Amino acid sequence: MLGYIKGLVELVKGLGITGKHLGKHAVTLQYPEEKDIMPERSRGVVVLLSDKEDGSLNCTACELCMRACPTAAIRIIAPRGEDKKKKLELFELDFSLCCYCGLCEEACNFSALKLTGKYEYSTGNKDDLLWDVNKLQDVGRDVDYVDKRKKKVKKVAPKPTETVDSKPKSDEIKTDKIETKPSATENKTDKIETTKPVDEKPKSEGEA
Amino acid sequence: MGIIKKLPIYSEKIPGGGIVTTSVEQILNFAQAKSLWYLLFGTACCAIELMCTGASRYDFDRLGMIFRASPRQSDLIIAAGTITKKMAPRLRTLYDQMAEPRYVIAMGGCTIKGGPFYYDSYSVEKGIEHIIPVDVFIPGCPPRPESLLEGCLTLQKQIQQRKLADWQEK
Amino acid sequence: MTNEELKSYIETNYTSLLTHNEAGKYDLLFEVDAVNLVTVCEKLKNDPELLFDYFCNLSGADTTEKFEAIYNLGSIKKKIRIDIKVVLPHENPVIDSVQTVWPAANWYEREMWELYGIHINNHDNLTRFLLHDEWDEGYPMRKDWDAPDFIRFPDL
Amino acid sequence: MTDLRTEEFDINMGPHHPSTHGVCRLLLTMDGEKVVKVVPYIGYLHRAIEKICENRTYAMCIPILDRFEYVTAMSCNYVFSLAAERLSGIEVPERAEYLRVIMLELNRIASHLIFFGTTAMDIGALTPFLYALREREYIMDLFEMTCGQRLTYNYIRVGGVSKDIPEKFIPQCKVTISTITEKVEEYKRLLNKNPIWKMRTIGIGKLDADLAIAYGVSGPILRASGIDYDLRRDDPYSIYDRFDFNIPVYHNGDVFDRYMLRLDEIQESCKIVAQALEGIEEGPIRAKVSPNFKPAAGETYTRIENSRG
Repeated sequence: MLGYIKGLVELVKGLGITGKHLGKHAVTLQYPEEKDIMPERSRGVVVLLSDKEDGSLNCTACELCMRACPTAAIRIIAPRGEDKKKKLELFELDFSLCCYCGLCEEACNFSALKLTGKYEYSTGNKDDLLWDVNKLQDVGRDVDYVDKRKKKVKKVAPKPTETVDSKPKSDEIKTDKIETKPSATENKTDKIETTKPVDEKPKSEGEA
Repeated sequence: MGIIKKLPIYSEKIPGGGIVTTSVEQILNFAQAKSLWYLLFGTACCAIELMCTGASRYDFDRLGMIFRASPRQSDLIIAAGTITKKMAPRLRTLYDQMAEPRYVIAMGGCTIKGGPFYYDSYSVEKGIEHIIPVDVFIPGCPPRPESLLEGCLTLQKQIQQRKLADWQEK
Repeated sequence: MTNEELKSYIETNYTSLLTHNEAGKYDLLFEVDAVNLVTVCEKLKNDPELLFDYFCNLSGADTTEKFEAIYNLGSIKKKIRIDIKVVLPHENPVIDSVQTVWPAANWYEREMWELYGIHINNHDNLTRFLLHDEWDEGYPMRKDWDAPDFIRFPDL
Repeated sequence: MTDLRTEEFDINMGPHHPSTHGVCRLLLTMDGEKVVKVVPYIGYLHRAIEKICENRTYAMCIPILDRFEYVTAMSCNYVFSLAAERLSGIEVPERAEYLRVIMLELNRIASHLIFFGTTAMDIGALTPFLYALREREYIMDLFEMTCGQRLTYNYIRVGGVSKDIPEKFIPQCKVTISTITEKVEEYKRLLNKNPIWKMRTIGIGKLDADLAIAYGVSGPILRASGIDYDLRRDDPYSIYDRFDFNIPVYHNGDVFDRYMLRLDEIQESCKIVAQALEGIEEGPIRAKVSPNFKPAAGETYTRIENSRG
C-alpha cells in the first residue's frame, strides 16, 4: 500500500515537471507562416551563380565539380570549340542523386556554384528534379555570394574574352598579373585534354 | 468507394446535381487533406529527420498529421530512408494493407532514385517508384524538416484538386 | 604493455605460429596460417600475459590474387590490441570458425561467407542474412563480381 | 487457482515496427508476456557502403560514410579521417583537434538524447521524447551554423575540419551546454522514480559482464554491464587525454542502468565540451592535404568510442 502511495506521489511530481511548461511559450515554429533564417553556410539546393554585373554565368566548364561529386549528380558536357575554348553545352544537376555534401562548392575555383539555404522544392513529378543550366541559374540569381574569382578572372581572362563582357574592365585594372599566370592555366587545360573524359561520359551513362 | 465513385454519374443526371458533386468533392477532399495520418515508416537517416519533424520544434500535428503504427489506420506512407532490395517487398505489403485512398511521399534522395547509393550498390533499390506509386517527391539528403512540411503541404494541395471521378484510381 | 613489448613477447613465445607483418601501421599486424588459426586464437585468449578476450572486428579483403581475413582483437584487462591476418587462396577459400573462442565472431563470419564467399568450417549457422533471400548473383564484395542491374560509378 | 498451462508461441516483430527505429526483424518466442528466445534477422539496411567506397577518392568517401551511422555522423567522419591520418602520418593542427572533440561530444549528446526520447516513447511516456528532441534542436542549430547540415555533416576531413566555427558559435555553445546539463537533471527527476518506468526497465534485458565481453558488446552497453572500458581513456585518440572527465559505470546491465549511464554520459560530455571551449586557441584548422589525397601503403584498423557502441 505504501508503495502505491509513494508511486502516486512520484507520478504527481513528474506531472509537476510537465506542468511547469504549461504557461511557457512554445518552441514550435509555425512553419508556412514563419520561417527560420537559414545560416549562411546552410547546404540546401545547389545553384549556379551569375556574374554580379552582367548576369552571365560564372561557370567556366572546367568540370572540377563533376569530378569531385561523390554521387555523380553533376553532368557537364563542354566540348572544345574551334578556338580551343570550352563551351558549356550541358550542365545538369540531378537532385535525386545529390547528397548535399558541398564538395562541388569546395572544388570550384570560380565561385560558379554554391549550396544555398533554399529547400522548398518538393514536386509531384520526378523529372522536375533534374535541373538544367537555366533553372539552376534562375534560382541562383538572388543568391548573395563572395566572389573569390576576381583575382582569378584576370588569370583566365585570355580564355573567354569573347563571351563575357566584364573582361575588358578587369583587363584594364591590372594587366601585369595576366602575364604571370596564363602558363599555369594552360597547363591545367592540357591535363584535361589528355584525360579526355568528355566524350566518354554521356555514353557510359547512357549504357547504364 | 463504389458509391462515391458513382456519385457523379447519378447526380449529374438530376438537374442541379452538379452542385452536389462539387460540394461532396470539396468536403471529402478537405477532410482528407487536413487529416493525413501517416504510417511511421522510417528506415534510415531520413527517419531521424522525420522524428524531428514530429517533435517539438516543427510539430507535425499542426498540419493534422499524426503518426500511426499500423498501416490499416493510416492514409499516407512517408517512405523515409533507403529502401533495400530486402526491404522492398515489405514496403509493398504495407502499402497493400492500407485502405484507399492512400498516398505516398518519397522523402529524400534514396527513395527517389537511390541517392548516394545509386552507383556501385548491389543491395539498394533504385527508387521506390517501381514498387509503389508516389505522389510527392521531396529532394534532400536528408531533407530538412521544413522541406518535409512543405512536401506535405504540396500533397495537401494535390489532394484538394482531385476530382471525384478519379478518386481512388491510382 | 606497449606495442614494442607486445611485439617482442609475441615474437619470443609464438615464433612458429605468428609472423610479424610490416604493413600494419599503428597497431601490430601478425600473419598466421589458416591451419593454425583456432589454436593460436585459443592460446592468445588464454595466455595470462595477453588475455585477448574481446573480439572487435573481422574484416575480409579481396586483393584479386588472394583473400584476406583480418581479425581485430583486444584485451579489456590489459588494454592492448592486435590484428591477425590470414591469407587465403583465391580458389576455394576455406577458413575455420573461431566462434568457439569468441562467440562474437558468429555474425562476422556469416557476413564474410555471404559477401566474399569464404567458406567457414564448423560454423553452426551459415545462412544468408545481409542480402535478400532470393539472392543468387554470387558474392558481391569480390572485385570481379558483376551483375546485370549493378551500375558502376561513371569514370569521370 | 490451479496453474494455467502456458504454451510457447512465436511472434514476428519487424522489420517494420514502430519501436525499432530502424529496421531489424526479431523472431520472438514468447511464454505469455515473457520473451524466451530471440532470433534476430538483420540486413534490411545493408547499403553496400564498403563497395561504394572502393571506387571513390578519400574525400568522396566521407559524405557516403555520413550515411553509415546517421545518428552520430561525426564519429564516422572522424574514424575514417583518423585511419587515413595514422596511415600517412598527417599532423592535425591543434585547433582542429579541439573542434573535433567539441563536435564529437556534441554529437554524442545528440545521440543520447535520441536514445532517451525514443526509449521513453516506446515504453509509454511521450513527454520525454518532446523534451529530448527540443534540446537536440539546439545542438542541430550549432551544427548547421558550422557546417550547414543538420544530420550529414561532412565536417571532419582528413587532416582537420572543413570549416572554422563562426563567431557566435562559442557563446551559443556555452548556453546550449548549460541548458542541457540543467535539463538532464530534469529528465532524471521526470523518470527515475516514476513507478511505471521503473517497473518496465529495472531487471529487464539483463546482460552480465561475461556475456557482454564474449559477444563483443561495446560502448554504453558494456559499461552498463559493469566493465570499466572506454576508449577515450584506455586507447586515447585525439586530445581526450587533456580533459578531465569521469566514465560512468553501472553494474546491473539492465535497461534502467543503460538509461542512467547515458544520461550521466551526457553530463560528462557537457563537461568535456566546456573544457574544450575554454582551451581552444586560434590557429589553422586543416593540415595541407590535397583533394585527391591517397595515404601511404599499409593497413590500419581504427577504433573510437562511438556513442552507440
